[in-house]
Amino acid sequence: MNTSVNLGGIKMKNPVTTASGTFGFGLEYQPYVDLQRLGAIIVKGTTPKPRAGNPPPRIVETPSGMLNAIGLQNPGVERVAGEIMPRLAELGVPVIVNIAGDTVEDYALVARRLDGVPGVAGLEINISCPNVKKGGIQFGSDPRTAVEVTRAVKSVTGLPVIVKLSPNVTDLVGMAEAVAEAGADALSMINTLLGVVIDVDRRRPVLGNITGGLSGPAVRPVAVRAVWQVYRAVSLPILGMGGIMTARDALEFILAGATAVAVGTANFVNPRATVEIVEGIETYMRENGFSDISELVGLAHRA
Amino acid sequence: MNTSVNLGGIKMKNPVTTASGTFGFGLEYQPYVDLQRLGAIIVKGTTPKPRAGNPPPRIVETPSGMLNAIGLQNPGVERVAGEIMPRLAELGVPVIVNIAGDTVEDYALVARRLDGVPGVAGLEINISCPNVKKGGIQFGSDPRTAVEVTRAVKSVTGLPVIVKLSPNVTDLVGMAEAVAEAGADALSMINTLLGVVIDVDRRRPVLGNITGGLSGPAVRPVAVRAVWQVYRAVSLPILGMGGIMTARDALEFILAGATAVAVGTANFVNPRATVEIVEGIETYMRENGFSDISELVGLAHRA
Amino acid sequence: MSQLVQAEITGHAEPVPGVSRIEFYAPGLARAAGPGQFVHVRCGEGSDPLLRRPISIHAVDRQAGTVKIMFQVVGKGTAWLARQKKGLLDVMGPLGRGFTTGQTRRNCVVVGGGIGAAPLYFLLQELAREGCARQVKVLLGARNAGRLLIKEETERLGFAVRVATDDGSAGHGGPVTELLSEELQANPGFIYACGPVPMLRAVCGMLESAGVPGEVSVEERMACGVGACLACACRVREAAGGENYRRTCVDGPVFAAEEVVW
Amino acid sequence: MSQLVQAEITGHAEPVPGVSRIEFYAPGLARAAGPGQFVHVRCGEGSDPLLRRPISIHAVDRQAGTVKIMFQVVGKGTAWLARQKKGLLDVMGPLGRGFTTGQTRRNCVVVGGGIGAAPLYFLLQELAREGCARQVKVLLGARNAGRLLIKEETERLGFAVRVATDDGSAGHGGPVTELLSEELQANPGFIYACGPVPMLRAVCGMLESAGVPGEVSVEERMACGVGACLACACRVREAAGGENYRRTCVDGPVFAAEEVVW
Ligand SMILES: Cc1cc2nc3c(=O)[nH]c(=O)nc-3n(C[C@H](O)[C@H](O)[C@H](O)COP(=O)(O)OP(=O)(O)OC[C@H]3O[C@@H](n4cnc5c(N)ncnc54)[C@H](O)[C@@H]3O)c2cc1C
Ligand SMILES: Cc1cc2nc3c(=O)[nH]c(=O)nc-3n(C[C@H](O)[C@H](O)[C@H](O)COP(=O)(O)OP(=O)(O)OC[C@H]3O[C@@H](n4cnc5c(N)ncnc54)[C@H](O)[C@@H]3O)c2cc1C
Ligand SMILES: Cc1cc2nc3c(=O)[nH]c(=O)nc-3n(C[C@H](O)[C@H](O)[C@H](O)COP(=O)(O)O)c2cc1C
Ligand SMILES: Cc1cc2nc3c(=O)[nH]c(=O)nc-3n(C[C@H](O)[C@H](O)[C@H](O)COP(=O)(O)O)c2cc1C
Ligand code: FES
Ligand code: FES
Repeated sequence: MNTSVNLGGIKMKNPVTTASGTFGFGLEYQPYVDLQRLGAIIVKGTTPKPRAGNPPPRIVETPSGMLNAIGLQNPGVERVAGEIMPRLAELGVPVIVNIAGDTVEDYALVARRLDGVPGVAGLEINISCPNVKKGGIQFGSDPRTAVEVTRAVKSVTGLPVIVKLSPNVTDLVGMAEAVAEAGADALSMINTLLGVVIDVDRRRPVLGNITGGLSGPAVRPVAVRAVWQVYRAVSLPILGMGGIMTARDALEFILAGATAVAVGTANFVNPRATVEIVEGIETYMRENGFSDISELVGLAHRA
Repeated sequence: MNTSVNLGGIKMKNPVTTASGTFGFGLEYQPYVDLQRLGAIIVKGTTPKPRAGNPPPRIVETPSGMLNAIGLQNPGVERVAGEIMPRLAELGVPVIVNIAGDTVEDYALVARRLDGVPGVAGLEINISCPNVKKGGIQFGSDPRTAVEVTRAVKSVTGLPVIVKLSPNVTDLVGMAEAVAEAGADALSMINTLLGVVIDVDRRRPVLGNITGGLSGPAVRPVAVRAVWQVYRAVSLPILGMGGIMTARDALEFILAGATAVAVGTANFVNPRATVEIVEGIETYMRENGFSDISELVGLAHRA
Repeated sequence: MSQLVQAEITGHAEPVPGVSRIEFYAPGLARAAGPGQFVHVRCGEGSDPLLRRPISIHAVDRQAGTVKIMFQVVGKGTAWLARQKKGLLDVMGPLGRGFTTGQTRRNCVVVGGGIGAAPLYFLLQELAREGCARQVKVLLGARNAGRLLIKEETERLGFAVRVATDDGSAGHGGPVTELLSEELQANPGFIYACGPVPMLRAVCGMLESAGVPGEVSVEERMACGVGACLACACRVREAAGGENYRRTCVDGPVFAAEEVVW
Repeated sequence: MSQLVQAEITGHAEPVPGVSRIEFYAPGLARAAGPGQFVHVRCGEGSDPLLRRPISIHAVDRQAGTVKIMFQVVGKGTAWLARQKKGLLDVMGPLGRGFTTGQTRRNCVVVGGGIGAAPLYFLLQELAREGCARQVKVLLGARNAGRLLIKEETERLGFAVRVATDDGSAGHGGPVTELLSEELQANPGFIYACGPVPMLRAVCGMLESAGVPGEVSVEERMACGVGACLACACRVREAAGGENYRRTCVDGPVFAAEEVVW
């Protein structure tokens, strides 16, 4: 049985990775999961300089989901490249670094610094973080800047580049086509949906940042729809995510057209979710007579 | 204690109404609710001609939500105006008719036919139904056509016109500003989010229509965010909806800036939801020392 | 008229593994209910699962004021329901159009497949009350002998029961439709059927060929259960010609066999 | 090291209305746990509620292999938890940095307000084990006499307990911080505190004025509980100067009193 996939040049032994920002730098989850069972690890969004992040409260639970407004707290690319990657590289699992910034130059700077760092197998460009005022959101909703960022990153790195799309747009397919044209090697979707929760007793928004990003099972139908639509229009491999809790959820994305899947919020609920999903996909393939995972990718369009 | 509100010219004795498509023509819920307790009743989307709707399955449950793809099944404006409105008018509750169509002319035609029909207190223009192939979605995501529809309807009716916005857009505020400029008397938000669910056993989308609209508590944070943002930018009254199950949920919308709220999916779970929300808002006002509901509208921006 | 009640659970059983039977106290509902109607049950307190689940009324005891439902655990809603052994159940009902009984339908065959037997027992209670147990043939199908439902109770009501199992472990070895085939030879006046879609499709086909009228209870995903949301569309042939969608929750769940477009 | 276990519930009590105490069997967890650490508990099977709930370890019995938690029902997660009287509990732990005990901290005062008493009982178990019950003063605050927690158990461990209630129905009438004020006159060596934010803020202010070191257990909304998501930011003063966010789940929940920026 073959479960290995090629995500735009990143070779994964199975299609399961972790969603950026939900799995730290991986090592936090070592007491619960054998990290070597993962297809890849995507680490927290990294910016040129360290960032302190947003004032708390940073999260609030919502029906079958949660809002987060972490605000891209991270130690900066220097420490990621110099201190964290050497430890992660030892695992022998492909590491994909999620990169973010306030300007096109920021993205290019982080990408350049990570080029050639041992263990880094690819970059995921977060043009869609809804929690950073100056940055993300504009890049993520305007195809022109998305194209600019993609080009800038591609021009300074030899690594495979995945562009992560925001669902908070009118024309997701148009955005996908634009960044594909600009040279992206793969697309990942979805980032979080913009949301607000009001505390009815205090009569104020709960989050320090007011708005936050909605993730978890609540958004899964929206995420599967994104994969479904983009798969029909764009030939790049897709990394699907958004509310995946179980192997069956992951299979929804794969059948809709995702080559690989990322597990995010589920890690908080079940720290073993990633590995259980790897195993569940294998069981499904065995029970349903599939010998290669590639047979399943996009099958719901054809079956 | 005053709970009455004025929604762009529609006088409601309290801020609670029903979301279009979830309460039929109202009479279906008579065994469970005293319809006269409602601030208004918004009925099913109405088109020029009768429509058969989409093939089943038309709904699928999702985590804390549901997808629907009813496909605007309705008896057509003639029967609504001629047979249904006379029965509804007897209730003495303001009825708002939700109108839809495939072309700008369709909207104008339905609006004109309903002008002067006894009992009709206002129109809600559905420019955002995600389940009708030719219609809705384009109007709802392109400000120019949204403006055109709004103008066309306004020019043929003396009734207050509420324009219902889609959350499936990049720039909701821009859309709100555009239709406000075009003469809308109020804005309602949100319609459903576009989603897909795949049946992993059959390896096919569950819905006959493939895509459907996500509603229910899952979308509430997205809906509250929409109200929050539009309230800051546009001075029109807002009818808020999306996942309201309880009075506390309704108050989130009011505190975020909604003048009135609509209850949709909650009716399916608790057919008495609307009336319980009316009562719960009154209790909240009493316990927290508010004597007029207008003090609460948008309070989370100021408190 | 349909009611929304918080009904106390008064009994709980697991007649076969994976199938639960719950009895609850709801005298108004018991009085109003007819065979083939259903209740719409809230399954859980939070918002996952969210929607109510439609479950047919399995039996009523109007004297005691109790109602029984019998259901198979297939997903999270029914799994939750099966765990409720006491306390209150949030129930709406009776809902829908049930089976029509009466003088002209006494010489009939009642066919149930699997959990489809659930609503038929209430029908048989009524038929027994109308005093025609002797004229009615009851055919019950199941995967195997261990999964047969309502056989003993039905016999206790005075009906003759014929059984079919897929594996032949009880009665006829094969689908229950093969028994119906035989019974159709005897020119019955009416057929009542409930069961999985392939079985109902086959039954409707057989009735059409044989020219025998009947009623079938169909299932469709529901939201409101009261005719308001148009979720539960069932495609039917209109008497006036042409096809149309009808609402399973108020125009069904029981339809005339010749109406349903499979 | 932290573990993920399906732990069998072995006991359940409601010491005061609206507060539950659950005991579960998790020998590895009991062995590894230190006072002030917490467990991260799944509350429900579906996705609503979704996230785990952090609850401090209230007591451990390493011999018996059992762990106790004690919590107030405030929302849907704790409401679900309070209903679990048997079966398995999905628990991660022990998590976080707890209280530091040892030689230099024996002449100490332990201050708890309301449900904040929960983790302090485990601390007191440890202090008793270290043999310094006689040197420690325990101050417990509550709304009224009927809502006092851990008083008897603490006395049974050999500690002297002073009580404050808001309504004066037991002990001192007024906030527990007034008792702390008095105790600070006696120049204690160290203060441990847990309770609502206003109390902790006041305690930290008093310690600063008095120049007495101490540790407080703080609460912040958590997602992962293991340091991965950065949700649980607590603003602290860095020793090197300046302020920064630290993760309550791994750098806390117990912080030095002088660190926390309120
Ligand atoms: C009128 C009517 C009467 C019924 N009577 C019975 C009965 O007496 N005994 C019994 O065991 N079952 C009966 N069913 C089927 C029963 O409603 C489903 O098995 C149940 O809803 C499954 O819920 P779940 O959460 O366990 O499964 P899930 O698959 O998790 O449910 C997901 C969603 O799909 C819907 N759904 C799933 N299966 C069905 C189905 N077969 N029909 C309609 N909706 C479905 C659920 O209601 C829910 O909204 C009846 C259905 C209808 C429409
Ligand atoms: C390290 C730590 C230890 C704790 N120990 C205890 C204890 O021993 N006993 C006890 O009664 N309570 C304790 N709490 C508080 C407890 O976690 C909350 O009361 C509980 O999460 C509320 O969940 P709910 O679903 O009932 O409430 P809801 O208000 O419905 O919860 C909604 C969300 O907010 C979070 N939340 C709500 N209140 C708090 C809070 N005070 N702190 C952190 N998150 C919160 C929930 O975890 C959940 O994600 C502790 C909190 C932390 C951080
Ligand atoms: C706490 C948290 C932090 C996140 N941080 C990032 C981030 O730094 N960069 C990024 O691209 N996405 C970030 N995301 C988005 C996730 O990677 C993912 O796209 C989203 O959560 C949907 O997946 P899920 O529903 O499985 O969580 C974050 C999500 C959460 C919940
Ligand atoms: C079954 C169903 C049918 C709907 N039909 C319509 C419709 O005809 N016209 C319309 O504008 N919105 C329609 N909607 C959208 C609702 O009016 C509402 O905007 C949405 O469901 C969000 O609110 P809720 O989460 O409270 O249901 C429909 C929603 C549902 C669930
Ligand atoms: S379920 Fe709503 S119309 Fe039938
Ligand atoms: S809860 Fe995730 S870092 Fe603390």
